[in-house]
Amino acid sequence: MLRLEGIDVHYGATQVLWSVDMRVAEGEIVAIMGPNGSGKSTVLKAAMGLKAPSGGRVLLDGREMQDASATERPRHGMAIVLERRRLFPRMSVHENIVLGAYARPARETKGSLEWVLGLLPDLREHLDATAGKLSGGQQQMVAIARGLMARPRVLLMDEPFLGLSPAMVKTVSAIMRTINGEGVAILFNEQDAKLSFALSHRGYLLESGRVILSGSGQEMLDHPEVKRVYLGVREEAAR
Amino acid sequence: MTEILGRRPALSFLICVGLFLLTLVLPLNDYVLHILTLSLIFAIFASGWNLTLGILGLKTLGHHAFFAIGAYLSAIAAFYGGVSPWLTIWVGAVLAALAGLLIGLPILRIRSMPHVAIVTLAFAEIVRLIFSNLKDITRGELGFWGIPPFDPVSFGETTIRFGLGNAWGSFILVGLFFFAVQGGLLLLLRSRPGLTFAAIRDSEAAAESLGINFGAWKLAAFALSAGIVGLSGAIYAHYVMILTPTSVAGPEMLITLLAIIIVGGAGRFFGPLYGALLLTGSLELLREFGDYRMLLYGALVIGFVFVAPQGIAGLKFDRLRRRRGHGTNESSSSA
Amino acid sequence: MTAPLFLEMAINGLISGSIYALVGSGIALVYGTTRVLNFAHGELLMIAGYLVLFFAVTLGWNVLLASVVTLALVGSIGAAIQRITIAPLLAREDWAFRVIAATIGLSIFLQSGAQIVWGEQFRTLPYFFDGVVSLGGLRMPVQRLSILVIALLLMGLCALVLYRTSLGRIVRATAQDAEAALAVGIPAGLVHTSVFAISAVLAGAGAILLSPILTVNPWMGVSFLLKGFAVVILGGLGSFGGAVAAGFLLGLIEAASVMVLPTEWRDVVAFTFLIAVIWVRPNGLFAGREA
Amino acid sequence: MATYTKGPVAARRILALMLLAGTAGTAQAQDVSIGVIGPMTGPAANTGTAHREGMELAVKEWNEGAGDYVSDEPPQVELVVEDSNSKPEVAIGAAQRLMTRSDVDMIIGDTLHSHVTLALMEMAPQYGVPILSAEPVSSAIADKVLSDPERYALYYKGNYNSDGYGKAVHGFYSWAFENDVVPEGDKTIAFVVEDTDYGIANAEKIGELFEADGWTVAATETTPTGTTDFYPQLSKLRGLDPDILVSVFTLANSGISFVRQLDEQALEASHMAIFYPTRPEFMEQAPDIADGMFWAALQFSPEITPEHQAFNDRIEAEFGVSANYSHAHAYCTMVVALRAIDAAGGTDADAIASEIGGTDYDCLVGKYAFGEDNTVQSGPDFIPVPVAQVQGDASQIIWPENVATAEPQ
Repeated sequence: MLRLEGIDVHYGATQVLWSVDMRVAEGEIVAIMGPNGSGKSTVLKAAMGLKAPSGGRVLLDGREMQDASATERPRHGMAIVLERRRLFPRMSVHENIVLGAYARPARETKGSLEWVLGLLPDLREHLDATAGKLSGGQQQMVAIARGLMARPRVLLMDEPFLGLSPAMVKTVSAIMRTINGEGVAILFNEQDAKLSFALSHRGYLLESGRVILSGSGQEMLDHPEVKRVYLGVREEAAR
Repeated sequence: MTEILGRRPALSFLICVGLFLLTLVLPLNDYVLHILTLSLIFAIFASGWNLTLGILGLKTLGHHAFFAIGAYLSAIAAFYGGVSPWLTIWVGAVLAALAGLLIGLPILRIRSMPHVAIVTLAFAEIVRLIFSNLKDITRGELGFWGIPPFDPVSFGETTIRFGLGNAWGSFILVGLFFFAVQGGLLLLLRSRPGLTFAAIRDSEAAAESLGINFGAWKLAAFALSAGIVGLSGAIYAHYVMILTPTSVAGPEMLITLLAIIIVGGAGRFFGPLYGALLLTGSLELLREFGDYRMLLYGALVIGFVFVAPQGIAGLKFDRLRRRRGHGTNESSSSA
Repeated sequence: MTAPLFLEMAINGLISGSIYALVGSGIALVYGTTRVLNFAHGELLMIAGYLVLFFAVTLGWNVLLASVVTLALVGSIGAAIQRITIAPLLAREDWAFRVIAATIGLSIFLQSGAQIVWGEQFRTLPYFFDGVVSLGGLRMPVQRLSILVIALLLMGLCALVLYRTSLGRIVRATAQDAEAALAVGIPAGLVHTSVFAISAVLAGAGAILLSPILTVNPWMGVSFLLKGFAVVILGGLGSFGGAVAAGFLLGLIEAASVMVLPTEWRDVVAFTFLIAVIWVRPNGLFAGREA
Repeated sequence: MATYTKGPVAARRILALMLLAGTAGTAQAQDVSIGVIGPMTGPAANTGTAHREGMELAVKEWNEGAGDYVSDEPPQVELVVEDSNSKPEVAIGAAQRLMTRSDVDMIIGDTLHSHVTLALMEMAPQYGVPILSAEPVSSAIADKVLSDPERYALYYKGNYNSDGYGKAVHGFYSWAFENDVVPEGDKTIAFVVEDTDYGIANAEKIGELFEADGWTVAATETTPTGTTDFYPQLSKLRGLDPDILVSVFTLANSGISFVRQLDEQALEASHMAIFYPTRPEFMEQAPDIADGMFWAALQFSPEITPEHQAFNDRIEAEFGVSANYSHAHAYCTMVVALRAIDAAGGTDADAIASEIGGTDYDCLVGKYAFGEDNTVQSGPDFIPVPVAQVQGDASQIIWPENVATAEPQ
């Protein structure tokens, strides 16, 4: 349902994405994997409209999104969880979450909040806490909750595991599966190949702003190139 | 650096000198010379301010304080100390530079643009009020009169006199000061320190990684800029021969100079000259409009900010670059 | 100094402080959300002063009605200034300085425009409230006390809007993280414009409260702008509460200065205090408590 | 090349324009041309406009045969008005323009400001043109003339020195103490004055005269021009409890606010207001709060002087505004200049200057005669500086006794 076709992005005179094609089908979890600076985050920002592409199209259910600004896209069923959570630090958790429903009609807010707290029950006890004072993992949950409040059909997640403890990574992965179980498609990015492709139905490998490989999660993990460069390097580094 | 100086700055400089010499043989009346002299004094002021504002990228709004310090302290030294203005103007300039160090220290530590703008503005207000309140010395708003003009200079038979009413001598003298300051700045900007300034403006992080000591450089540049502005104030004092705190350190001085820099081109080496000539000159022509003068002034500043943010000095330059297909990546960060 | 005189001095300080707080908190609100320093903020005071004069004196309306209409108009003028002169610059490079230059130009433009339209007649509004409160040795007209009370009420109301309404929520969200606000669908343009309107209303309220005791003239905004800026820096850039607190503090310092020194040193004391604070605490007196 | 020649080309164009402007001469249809420099724009433009109107009326009457001529063949006069914007350097530019473009024979200026006049008077020896200033009062100007009489031989000051008020205030209070109009108390005096040479010079002069009588100056508070909130100052003064309080402002609004706040604060001092009650707006807004207040100097009062009423009618017919003191003073200054030029029988600067010096002429506000310091003299025989009191809704002169229109209340 979400399609990126031939996306080019420039920062000033420098081109960072070169004709990127991607798609996310109904109910899918899709990973974008790639090294630092390969343009993963830019893909998500371009999809959300936070960064205007210099070429190509973003389609949601076949409808062109170019004319819809970032603030309108949540109305069409898209939401994003930004890198490093980006909560409103001096507001309460409750305020943060409710702001996620800004693009939706006010009468839905209550129902959405119940739905989100049902998915993330741990947040209930922190609703009055100041968002900036929570731990990184708790903040990530708030950020996800905020994204879900827009009742998205596709949720974009920018580096959802960045800076989390291994235990927290597990928790967040589990949450992502739960959300997906509710029918929300997810497009996320992550540097760790194993983590990326184990969690996702399908994945893309991005290098220097170009998609160089795509396939199902398992296919990607088994691909010799991924094994040699990404898994191999990681294993050596781990040793 | 080309972006600041334009290409072949030395040639531009020589053309300006040539034009100046040309005006000397024209039959100009005292009034036109008075206007040109004021323009050149403001052009020196603007060049000094431009050093921090445009070239160093520090958005200060209080340089009229240094103008007032240079003007008043040189005038006080000459009036009470009986010292020749040829010497006291340097006292004024050095003291203005010291004041620059004083106010430069806290604002360079902070760097955030609103802080720099507001703190320097407040500093200028303090300076204005102090000169206004020390009535025993400055006579306050009544005006500090009796400031001696520059001592006359004799070449054999001919004696050149300066100060108001001696339009020719004053114009030549201010012209010489202007070209000395511009020439000095030109040499400085093309030398190592000049390149450092540009580096600071273009990328603080990059310059830092090259091991350039920021604080000291910025402070030095700031003091130099304050000193040049102080010098222009001192020259002004011995030309006009009367000072009031409002006329040298009031808000209108800030606005006049800001307009000169914006219209001329902030950060462009020749910007101040163009701006000073155009604004001082055209506003004299617009005198007939009386009340509408300041209205046009405001509109002019807004217009230039929108239409030609690089000022007159940047006009052709940009167009040419665009034609060659280069992207624009000038100007610095904004905090 | 006798106790009533001391108290009177404190009240005088709080009264001028309340106006600094009104002006400063508006500037802080705009800076906090949009990172814009509006040098034409003082002219909003001036325009409000002339509008209220026009409605209340020229047309002879009831003061309350005149004030409400004035505030509505000034709010719209503030919004229009943001839309027309500031918003188009935000997308450009080096915008922060360009906004300063453009708003300085606008400020001159409005001042001389006002001078052409209304002349340089210095005018004053009649008192809204009669009577003098006399307590022991202390004498204070009701009109002046009302400035303090109404200013406090207005700032309280503004805080209520900021912290208890959905408009306030999106304003604070934009102030705390503009991109995240955009990502949840909060339209930044709307927020910026409404913040300008609110700050214009605060400045306008200051002008209305002052107009019976200060002259309305084309240049009246200049000194308040400088004081407003000082208050914003003292309070910690962009902090609404900090600006309010710093406004009252500055008013008290000035009143104390007049008691001890001749009047002409008052502003020297105020601005020297500002620079001294910047030397010691670059982030202001109440740093870390933004909108 | 094209990248940098733009600027010099632009500069050359401006230069050409300026040359054009500089040489475009004005056709001289008149015999004599007088330049006027005053604050036509800026905060003092109201007063500058009054000056212009007063002078235009004088010139109009002169050219239309209604003037008070000296010779049988008075010259036709052209008036050129330039703006000083209340700034010395602007006024100097204006003077140079008047000399080089309009080729004027005489300059009247500055019409209002002492600090502008201090700069402008330098133009007299520089260009050999007679200069007569109108309303400025600062004694510093006269001191400057006395310091080098030869250099400033062409300069005359068309108003009395700032000690004129000082002498009047001091003289009035000496009389008032003797006649028990005002109690002397413990001899302390305080000032609230605007931060101009006008306010400060007056405070200094009055302070000096009282100190010589054994008084103490308790405080001198100077406030920026246009100030209308005097609470901090008044609170302080209430603590100091002076016997006499002198206030000097040029703007009526400052005065109205001051008087009103004084009333609210209920200070016990005897209040003497200087200059601002002259403004018509003051009496319109202040009567009930100002009742009983003393003030100096009631020099223009259409209500009680028929001659002033007649002048007021002429101004009203010509410009549609009521006349104030500035109209009258400017009118008289211009008449003094016109008569001097007429008497000189030509445009020779020295002749005009010596005729100004020899002026002995009764005009609306008193008799114009210049002293050794080239300054108009004040006092009962020249321009009187009377003290008035607000009584009911009008002001009455109460001192000196020979011109008093009412008893003090």
